[in-house]
Parts: sequence; structure tokens; C-alpha cells
Amino acid sequence: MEKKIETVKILENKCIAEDVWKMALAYPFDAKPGQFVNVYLNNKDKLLPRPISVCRKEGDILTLVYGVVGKGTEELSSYEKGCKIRVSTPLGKGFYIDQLESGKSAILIGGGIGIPPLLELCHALVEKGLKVEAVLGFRKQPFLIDDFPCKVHLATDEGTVGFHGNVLDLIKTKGLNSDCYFACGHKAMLKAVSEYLPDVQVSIEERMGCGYGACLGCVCKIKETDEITRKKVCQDGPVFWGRDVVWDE
Amino acid sequence: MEKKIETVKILENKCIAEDVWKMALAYPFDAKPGQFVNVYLNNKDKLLPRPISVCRKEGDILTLVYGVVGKGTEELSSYEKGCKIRVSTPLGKGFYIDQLESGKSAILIGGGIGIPPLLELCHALVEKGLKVEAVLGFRKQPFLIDDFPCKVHLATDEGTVGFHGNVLDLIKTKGLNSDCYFACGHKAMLKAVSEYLPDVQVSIEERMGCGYGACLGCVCKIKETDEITRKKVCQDGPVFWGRDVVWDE
Amino acid sequence: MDLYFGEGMLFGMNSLDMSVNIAGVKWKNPITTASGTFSARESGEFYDLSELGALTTKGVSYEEWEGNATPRIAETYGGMLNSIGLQNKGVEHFIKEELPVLKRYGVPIIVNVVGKTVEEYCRVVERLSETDIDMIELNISCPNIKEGGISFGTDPKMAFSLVERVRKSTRKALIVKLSPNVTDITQIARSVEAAGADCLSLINTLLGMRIDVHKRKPVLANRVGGLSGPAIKPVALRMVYEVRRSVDLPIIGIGGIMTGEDAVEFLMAGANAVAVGTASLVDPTAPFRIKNELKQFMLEYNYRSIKEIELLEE
Amino acid sequence: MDLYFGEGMLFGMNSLDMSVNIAGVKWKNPITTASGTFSARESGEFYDLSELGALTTKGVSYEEWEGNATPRIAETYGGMLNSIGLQNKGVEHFIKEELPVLKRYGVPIIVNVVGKTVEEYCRVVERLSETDIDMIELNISCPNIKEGGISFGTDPKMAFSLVERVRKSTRKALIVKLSPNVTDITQIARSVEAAGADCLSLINTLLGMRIDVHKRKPVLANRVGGLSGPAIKPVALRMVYEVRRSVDLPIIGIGGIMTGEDAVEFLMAGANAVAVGTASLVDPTAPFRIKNELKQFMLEYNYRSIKEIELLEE
Ligand SMILES: Cc1cc2nc3c(=O)[nH]c(=O)nc-3n(C[C@H](O)[C@H](O)[C@H](O)COP(=O)(O)OP(=O)(O)OC[C@H]3O[C@@H](n4cnc5c(N)ncnc54)[C@H](O)[C@@H]3O)c2cc1C
Ligand SMILES: Cc1cc2nc3c(=O)[nH]c(=O)nc-3n(C[C@H](O)[C@H](O)[C@H](O)COP(=O)(O)OP(=O)(O)OC[C@H]3O[C@@H](n4cnc5c(N)ncnc54)[C@H](O)[C@@H]3O)c2cc1C
Ligand SMILES: Cc1cc2nc3c(=O)[nH]c(=O)nc-3n(C[C@H](O)[C@H](O)[C@H](O)COP(=O)(O)O)c2cc1C
Ligand SMILES: Cc1cc2nc3c(=O)[nH]c(=O)nc-3n(C[C@H](O)[C@H](O)[C@H](O)COP(=O)(O)O)c2cc1C
Ligand code: FES
Ligand code: FES
Repeated sequence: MEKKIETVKILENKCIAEDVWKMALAYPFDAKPGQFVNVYLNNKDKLLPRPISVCRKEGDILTLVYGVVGKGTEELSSYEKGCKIRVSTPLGKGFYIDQLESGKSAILIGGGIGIPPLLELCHALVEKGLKVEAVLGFRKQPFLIDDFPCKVHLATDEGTVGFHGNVLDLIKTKGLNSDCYFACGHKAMLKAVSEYLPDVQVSIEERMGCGYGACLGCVCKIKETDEITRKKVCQDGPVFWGRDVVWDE
Repeated sequence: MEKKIETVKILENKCIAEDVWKMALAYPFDAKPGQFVNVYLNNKDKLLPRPISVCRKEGDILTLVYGVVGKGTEELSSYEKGCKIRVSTPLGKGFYIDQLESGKSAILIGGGIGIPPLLELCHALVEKGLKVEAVLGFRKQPFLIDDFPCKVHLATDEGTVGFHGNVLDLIKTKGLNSDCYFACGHKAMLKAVSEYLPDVQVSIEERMGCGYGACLGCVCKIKETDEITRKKVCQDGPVFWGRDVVWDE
Repeated sequence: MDLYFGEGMLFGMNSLDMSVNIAGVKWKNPITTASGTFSARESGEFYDLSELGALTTKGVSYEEWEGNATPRIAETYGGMLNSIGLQNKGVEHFIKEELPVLKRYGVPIIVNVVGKTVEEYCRVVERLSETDIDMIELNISCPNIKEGGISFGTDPKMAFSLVERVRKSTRKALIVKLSPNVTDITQIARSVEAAGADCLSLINTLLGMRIDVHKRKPVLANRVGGLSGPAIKPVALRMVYEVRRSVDLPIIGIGGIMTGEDAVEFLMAGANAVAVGTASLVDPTAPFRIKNELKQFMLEYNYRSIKEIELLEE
Repeated sequence: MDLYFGEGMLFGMNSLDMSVNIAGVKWKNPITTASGTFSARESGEFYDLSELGALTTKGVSYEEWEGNATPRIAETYGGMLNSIGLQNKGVEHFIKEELPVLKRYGVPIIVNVVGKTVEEYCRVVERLSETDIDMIELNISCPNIKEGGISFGTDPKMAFSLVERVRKSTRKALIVKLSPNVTDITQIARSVEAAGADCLSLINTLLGMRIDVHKRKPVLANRVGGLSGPAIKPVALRMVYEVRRSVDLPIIGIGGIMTGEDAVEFLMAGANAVAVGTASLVDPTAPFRIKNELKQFMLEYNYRSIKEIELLEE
């Protein structure tokens, strides 16, 4: 069997910004940028897994960075170092980077809690020899920016640090461009980015049931040639080409 | 408000015999022998409290001794020293001992996991100056017997230690008798004891809902003068006079 | 929300109005107890009952009912089963022994009424009408009473004629409590509205069962019982939402309410007030706590009255 | 138990027979997947599907169905709501693309069939009858499909005529899957038995709802959805128990089965086999694990065949 759910140890779980937490796990599985893991909670009133993207994978340590937005992530933030949780092996297809060649340039566009998956991607692209820049937008308080091994352009909605405005305005203002683009963030941002940069790869979110392709809970609409088909975010995604995504729902 | 649910610290939680555990709690409330506390579980799939009798109350430390018989007590046994749990202030009426005078004799009759509540009772009676003996029966492996500050007669169903047989046979064989009797154990034992010793006080169990008198989940049938009335085990009990209990259900 | 921050401060604590008017009776907040999970003497040892919007009693019959054999309680995943069987000492005992205790708290009193025949219901209601209780809640749905066969609450015609007859027996505000064990709850709701109910409360328990696999028998002596608690909340909420769209009567939402946010869900689904049941067994102060959490929610989102808590128009 | 210890050893592992015969089809154990919570390719990445008693597919319609808008999933206390809306690519696609994958595992295949009209159901069933699938499960109860109004499964007459017509369209073993959203499930069970069903499966999901109090709108795009998971187990168990006492057909018990003991509860309530649904979303290997836990239970209590797992006579 290629996939499994494993009980793993929490090596660290700490708050890195307001309502943003970082969790490190002992995790002896390969993971690709843009993939995610299903995190199962210990308290049994909540049954469904929480999908959280791979933020960083170094050796046997998997780092997840998650926003505390509801009861599940709140519970996650209460787990202490040394505790164990059930986590799936990596799921989803991740970003399409196999074809990319050394020397090309890439821009990573992230908003808020959409930024974590771009960190592993950044490392992977830099290792491949690409010239990478990241455009990262926050409401107020930045996080993770020092971890990016590349030039970072910063924007905040409230203008507390960096550019005052959103990431797309920042890209337009600075006239940034590159050979390829990758984006992760909330739907409105991804939609706007996809309209401006149709060649962008976007990592999208949808409310999930199983998280591994069995329940059809997480579908999104994707244009293929001329037809619109329903794809599973958990299995066919979570990364799609910006131009193919039908954003209407 | 006289009653409340308090979050208290677990000072100790350890196995003292096969499937029998002892838990000490920091518990700044008075408790009488024969009373019980409602223990609320942390894992939210199980909602109802578990009633556990006061086994010992010394200073601000409450000791509970419980059998691991199902999912709830199994979970209880997994809690570690230092963790917190929600526990009620003492509930139920406890044993009727206020009228007892120094110099009188008492026999405590306990079977298996019915023995813990007799320990606090034993201490209370000894303090009052009564002459106390305990007749304690186990299936195989005794526990708590060394903690009783009185003479202990031991019986085991399998004859591993002490008298080979049940507590009632032991009482009959040794011809034990005293001014008053107290019993706690499973229903069949309490019934037999009550038939032989109608003046016995028995602490009985019933499956509970609320545990504090609001739901009528825990009723038992009690003869009052000539009528049979339904009494709440959690509030009117758990101690009743053996001769009054209608054992038919 | 940010835009309203100044206004929120302006209206602040003082102008927050939690009161509701349920069928002509004013409650100071929309929280009551669910029948059978509350007892004034015992619950009153845990919190100040005068803080609630109203107090709802357990089912009261004409003469004493013994209830079912034990075990009467079984725990289930996220819920519980009960087969109390409506044990109670009858309406005279209630009026003499329990009503005076309830009156002490100065909040509206709702008496839950049960019966095995139309006549019995009417007799209890007539007797209660002579007292100064505030509202009557007709339990037409209890699934535990075997006598009389099918429950009144599962047949629109039977429900209609019961409520019609009871309506004639009292001028007190009449709440009818609906059973969820039906194909179409809106049909029953409409019948009962047509028969003259002033208010609906829903839901009563879902019929359920548990088996002890070790003992190889049902856990409840009565075999089946009523399922309640957070497990049933989604069903209750759906039914309130459906009923809201088919009748105009005020609705008291019931079913698995454990937190202030749960109460808000019911208010948004269309309930005018809510009753807290099983939560009181899990936390004896639950109705009181939930009232406070609801207030907190209103402050946070700048709701100034209960009426404002509704779904966004689409 | 002690008395039988020697005998337990004697019969031991080898003579433990978990097989069941469901409407003429032999399953090597009584565990199958519940429709819509299993997909051969994906679930097969987690465990060896050939270990199960049978494999049940998601709903298959005649032509492609798009399903509902998202969000389609909402979590509830001890359960979940879904409003997938039976998205599937139609029977031809199923036969061409999915059936070959299912066939690999050498266990009976049950195809769950959905339709908006009697004719559509019949067409799917006719087409499937030309293939080598083993059993057909008629989903007459899906609460998510708005088209066609009331669901077939909530009206005994409609259920009867649907099953009667489908019965004429196939000689495959015909399972009819019942809806729990009814006043009296035994009435539907008897109709469907009279119409020629070979087996019943129950329950499908309970209709439920959740509201996002922060966004002030229903969590599901479809507003209401089907409630499943351990929260509904007591209702499912009660219905299996009731139906067992009113029809003779084999029963596949479904609803909130998370462990081997849960499966035993259903077998004791009268089910001949069980299907595991939501548990597969909580633990992708659930059906396989539950099969093992059931075996463990049988060894512990010295049951030598599934038939022996029943309530004690009273
Ligand atoms: C492929 C994928 C990767 C993700 N990676 C990350 C990540 O790296 N870091 C991170 O912080 N979050 C990530 N998320 C989102 C994360 O899964 C949700 O925030 C989390 O499940 C919320 O759980 P909760 O119980 O706290 O919130 P709930 O109480 O369930 O809901 C709170 C709010 O969160 C939203 N929400 C709930 N579940 C989802 C979901 N599955 N997708 C989108 N929104 C949801 C709801 O709309 C609701 O408003 C990812 C989601 C997906 C689908
Ligand atoms: C007043 C009172 C005082 C008690 N004091 C003690 C004590 O000091 N030590 C101790 O070990 N146990 C005591 N019990 C019993 C204890 O409450 C149960 O063993 C416990 O609730 C079982 O929980 P569980 O989840 O592990 O078992 P479950 O999984 O709920 O059930 C396992 C078995 O335990 C039995 N059981 C469950 N609940 C009760 C109950 N409330 N009363 C009787 N039997 C039950 C069931 O019949 C079942 O067979 C007391 C019970 C009462 C009513
Ligand atoms: C122990 C218990 C006793 C109940 N007794 C009654 C009753 O006497 N009359 C009645 O109308 N409902 C009765 N109910 C139903 C509750 O009032 C309520 O409708 C139901 O439990 C659902 O709400 P909950 O999930 O908040 O408990 C009882 C419920 C429980 C748990
Ligand atoms: C995501 C999901 C999809 C489902 N799809 C179907 C379906 O296509 N056909 C069907 O008959 N039942 C469907 N069901 C119902 C299940 O088969 C099952 O009857 C129900 O979920 C109760 O079992 P459970 O509590 O074990 O999940 C679906 C359930 C879920 C959770
Ligand atoms: S979440 Fe189940 S298929 Fe994607
Ligand atoms: S357990 Fe509720 S009254 Fe005793």
C-alpha cells in the first residue's frame, strides 16, 4: 500500500505570529512542495482531518505552519511538544516544477496563511538553480519572511511594513515579472492574480471530507480544452493552472 | 450556590491491581464517607459524568479508586499526573453515622470495586471510637486491604488468599456480628447481605445521567412504610437501608 | 465589522437587549431549560435560576406515573439515550410541592404536559390553568410511552385534534412540542398551528437504541429510548429551519445546544428562543453559561437585540 | 466463558467462519463499504481491498450528474454533513473505467444505483445487468437531489412501484437502501419486500444542517445535507432492530460504524452484514480494521460463525 496514516511525534508547536502557529513533526516520508498532509485531531467530537500544506521538509522533519481559524486548528495549537498525532503520508500533486530549468526566473506570490507552502517551493526552486523572488502579503504582521532563501517583496494591507496594499498592486507597481509564477492565498487574491498572470500555478483550498480522493467533497471546476470538468482538490490538485480555474463558486 | 464543578489537578494516577486504579486529586472540599463525585471526561465523544465514590479524604487530597470496566474508566486511567479534570463537589448523602456512639462495634462488608468507599468510612468510624472490622472479598487479587485501620477478614472467590468463598459465607463461618453493618459491592452480594442482615446500610449503584438529581435516570425502588417509592440513587442515596431496597430489577 | 466599532462602543453593554416576547410572555433573554433535564431544587444549587429567560419543567401528568425500569440512561457518541418514561408525581403534587419553588425566581414558568389520552391532557391543562404558571408546553411527542400506540406527534390528524381540544381548555399561552420522528415535520407544524397553538418547540428526542455487546442485550431496560445531545443538533437545526419557512408561530429551538454559538445557530435558523437540555447533564450550569456566551457573541458582533440575529439575505 | 476455554482452543482460528450469504451471494466476511465513502483506486492505496466481504460503489446514474455546489462538507459533533449531490459520470463510464478496477479484487461488487425517475433507475439497472457485477443497491433515499420533489424512499407507495419496476429489469440480487427520514421505516421495508427486493440496507443519511454564525449563512452551499457518522448510530441501530422484527429479508446495517464492536451491535440488532461509511473518511483503512476487530471479538467470545452473533433470548 503506498499511502498510510501514521502516528508521529510533535517536536515543536509554537506561536509565530498572531493566530499563526508552527508545528514540527518527526516525519520519515518524502514530501513535495505544494503537497499537503491530513492532520487528524485527538478530540473525538471532530472527526474529519485538517489538510495542512507542507511548509518545509528537511531530513525527517516536516514543518507545518497553520492559522488558528476555528475549533480544529485551535485544538491543534493546544498540543504540546512530545505528544503524538495521526498524520497522513503526503497527498495531492504539488507544484509542477519538474520541467523547470536552471537559470530561469520564478516569482512566488503568497497571501497570509497561503504563504507557508511557498517556502518549501522556494527551497526546491533555488536548489534547481532558478532565480526566485517572493512577493508576500500580510494583513498586518509578517511571518516566515526571513526563512525564504530569496529576495522578498513585502506588502501589508494596513501599511504597517513594506508596500501598503496587496501583492498584485505591488507586482504591478514594481513591474515584476519572470518566466513562471506560483501563487497561494485566499480565493479572491488567486482569482485576481490568475486574471493578471494566466500562466500562474495556484494552490487552492476547498472544504474536504476524506482528503484522499474517495468522497468527492472537495471538487472545483476546471476548464479542460473547451469543457468544464470537476476535479478533486485533494487528489487532482491542490495546484492548478490559474487560467483553467473557474472561480465562480 | 452550594454545588459546583471544579477543574482540579491530578496528583497521582496509578494501577494498584489488575484493572484497578487509584487517583489522587487536589480537592479543597469537605467530603463524607459514602458520598461520591462526578468525574467528567476530557474526550468529548463521551458526555456523561462518571460517578466515583470518595475512597479517602485527607486534608485537601481526595483519593478515588476505580475499576477499569469500560471506555470511560479506561480513558480516566490514561490521564497523567499534572493533568486537570473536571470534578463535582461531593454528591449524595453518604453513610448514616452521625448517631453512632463510641464503643459500639461495626462490620464493613465489601466486594471488589465496592471496597473503596468503605475505606473513608472505616477511618471515620475508628475516629469516632467504634470497634471496626472489615470483611473484604475479591475475585483473585486483593487491593487496599493494608490501608484499612482495622482488623480485616479476607475472602477470595478463587481461594488464592484468605477464605475460599464469598464475604457472606465468611461472616457466617466465623460467626461475625456487631452493632451495625455497612456494605458495598455488586447487586447480588448486597441483596444476599441484606437478606441475612436486614439492618445493613448498603451503597448501591445505578446508571446515571446527570448525577445530581435533575434527570431521574438513576432511580431505585425503596419500601417506605408499606409503599414502594422511587428514589434517586444520586441524591437520596447512594446509601440505603438493606431491608428497604427492592432488589427485583 | 470595523466600521461599526465606534457604534459598538456607543451602544455598549447598556443598550444590549436580550429580551424576547414569546406568544405574549416576556422573557428577559431567550434561554430556557429543556423539559426533563432541569429540576429547580437541584439545578438551583449550581446557578441562579432567575438569570434565565424562562424555566421549563419536566413532564407533568394527571396522576402519578412510575416511569420505566432501569437502566434508563445510555451514553452514545456525542449524545445520550434516555427512557425515563416521564416519571412524575402528577399535577396536584406539582402544584403543591414544586410550583412554589419555581415561583421564587420571578421568571416565566413553562409546564411541560403529558398524557395518555386527549382527556388526560385536557385535565392537566385545565388544572394548570387555575394556577399562575405562564405557559404550557404540550409534549405530544414523547417516544417512550408505549401506551396508546403511535405517538400523537407523528400523525397530523391526531396532533390537530389533541391541540384543538387542549386549546379549548386553557387561555394560557400554548406551546406545542414537536417530535422529530416524522417524515415531514412541517406538516405537523401546520396542523398544530391550525389547531390553535401559540408557539412551537422542537425537537424532542430521536428514537434510538444501544446494545451491550458483552451482555448481549439492549443497554436500556426499555430497549429503545430518546436520543439527545450535540449528536442530534444538525437534525434539530434543519427542522427549525424548515418549520420557520412554513409557519408564522414563534419557535423555541431545542436539540444539542451546548454553547452560545449553538444557540446563535438556532436563532439564525429561525428560532425565537432556545431550550438547553442534555448540556445541563454535562455541565449543570449550562443554561446560565450559554446565556452569558450568547451575550458575549452579541457584544462581539454588535447585535443590539435578539431579533437582529438572522441569516444574511441571499 | 472460562468453561469454554478448552473448546475455544479446539475450534481456534481455523474454524472461525466469518462468511455470510447475502441474497444468494457469498461474502467471505460481513463487511462492505458504504456507498459514496469508498473509491477503489484511492482506498486501495491504503489497504488490500480483497480482504473485504464486498465492495459497494458510489451512486451511479444513467448519464453524468454534476452534483452540488461547494462547500459540500460540514463537520458536526461526532458526525458530518455531506451534499455531494451524487456526482458521477454515468453508467457507461462506470462500466468502462471503474468496473475493471473493482474486478481485480475478486470480491462481490455491489453497485449503488440512483435515478431521478423510475425509467432512469431501470435503465441503469438494465445496463448493469449485462455486466458481471454481483448485486445492485437501489438508493431510493438520497436526500440531496432536489429534482423530482419528495424522495422515493419516504413514501411506501412510490417505493413499492419503483422497486416493482426495477425488479422486472434485473435478475441480479437487488438490495434496496432505505431512508431514515420517515415516520415508520418498517412500513417502507414491508412495501419494498412485497415489491420483490432481495435484501435491505439501512440507513442512508439523516437530513441535517449547520450554520456558520460568523458568516451568517448555512455552511453547505446546498443549505441542507445528509448527516452521517457515529452521531447517528443509535438511530440506525434502532431502525435495523425494528426492521428485523418486521421483514425476513437479509439486512445490511449502516450508520456510524467505527469499530468492530459497533459492527457487532448491528449484527446483534439483526443485521446480516454491515457497511462502513464515514469511518473511512476518519481512517482510510477503517473497513479493513473493523473486519479485523470483528474477528478478534469473535475469537474472544468464542463465536464460530456470524450467525451466532445475536441477542440473548429473553
Ligand atoms: C489543500 C489544503 C492545504 C491547506 N494548507 C493550509 C496551511 O498550510 N496552513 C493553514 O493554516 N491552513 C491550510 N489549509 C486550510 C486549513 O485546512 C483550514 O484552515 C482548517 O481545516 C480549518 O480547521 P478549523 O477546524 O480550525 O476550522 P473550522 O472551524 O472547520 O472552520 C473555520 C473556518 O475555516 C474555513 N475552513 C474550514 N475547513 C477548510 C478547508 N478544508 N479549506 C478551506 N477553508 C476551510 C471555514 O470556511 C471556516 O470559515 C489548507 C486547506 C487545504 C484544502
Ligand atoms: C454512586 C456511585 C458510586 C460509584 N463509585 C465507584 C467507585 O468508587 N469505584 C468504581 O470503580 N466504580 C464506581 N462506580 C461505578 C462507576 O461509575 C462505573 O464503573 C463507571 O461509570 C463506568 O464507566 P465506563 O465508561 O468505564 O463504563 P461503560 O463503558 O459506561 O460501562 C461498562 C460497564 O460498567 C457498567 N456501568 C456503567 N456506568 C455505571 C454506573 N453509573 N453504575 C454502575 N455500573 C455502571 C455498565 O453496566 C457496563 O457493563 C460508582 C457508581 C455509582 C453510581
Ligand atoms: C433525561 C431527559 C428527560 C426528558 N424528559 C422530557 C419530558 O419530560 N418532556 C419533554 O417534552 N421532553 C423531555 N426530554 C426531551 C428534551 O426536553 C429535549 O427536547 C431533547 O433532549 C433534545 O434537546 P437536547 O439535545 O438539548 O437534550 C427529555 C430529555 C432528556 C435527556
Ligand atoms: C460523502 C458521502 C457520500 C455518500 N454517497 C452516497 C451515495 O452515493 N449513495 C448512497 O446510497 N449513499 C451515500 N452515502 C450514504 C452512506 O452510504 C451511508 O448510508 C451513510 O453515510 C451512513 O453511514 P455512516 O454513518 O457509516 O457514514 C454517502 C455518505 C457520505 C458521507
Ligand atoms: S476530500 Fe474527499 S475527494 Fe477530496
Ligand atoms: S442521575 Fe440524574 S437524577 Fe440521578
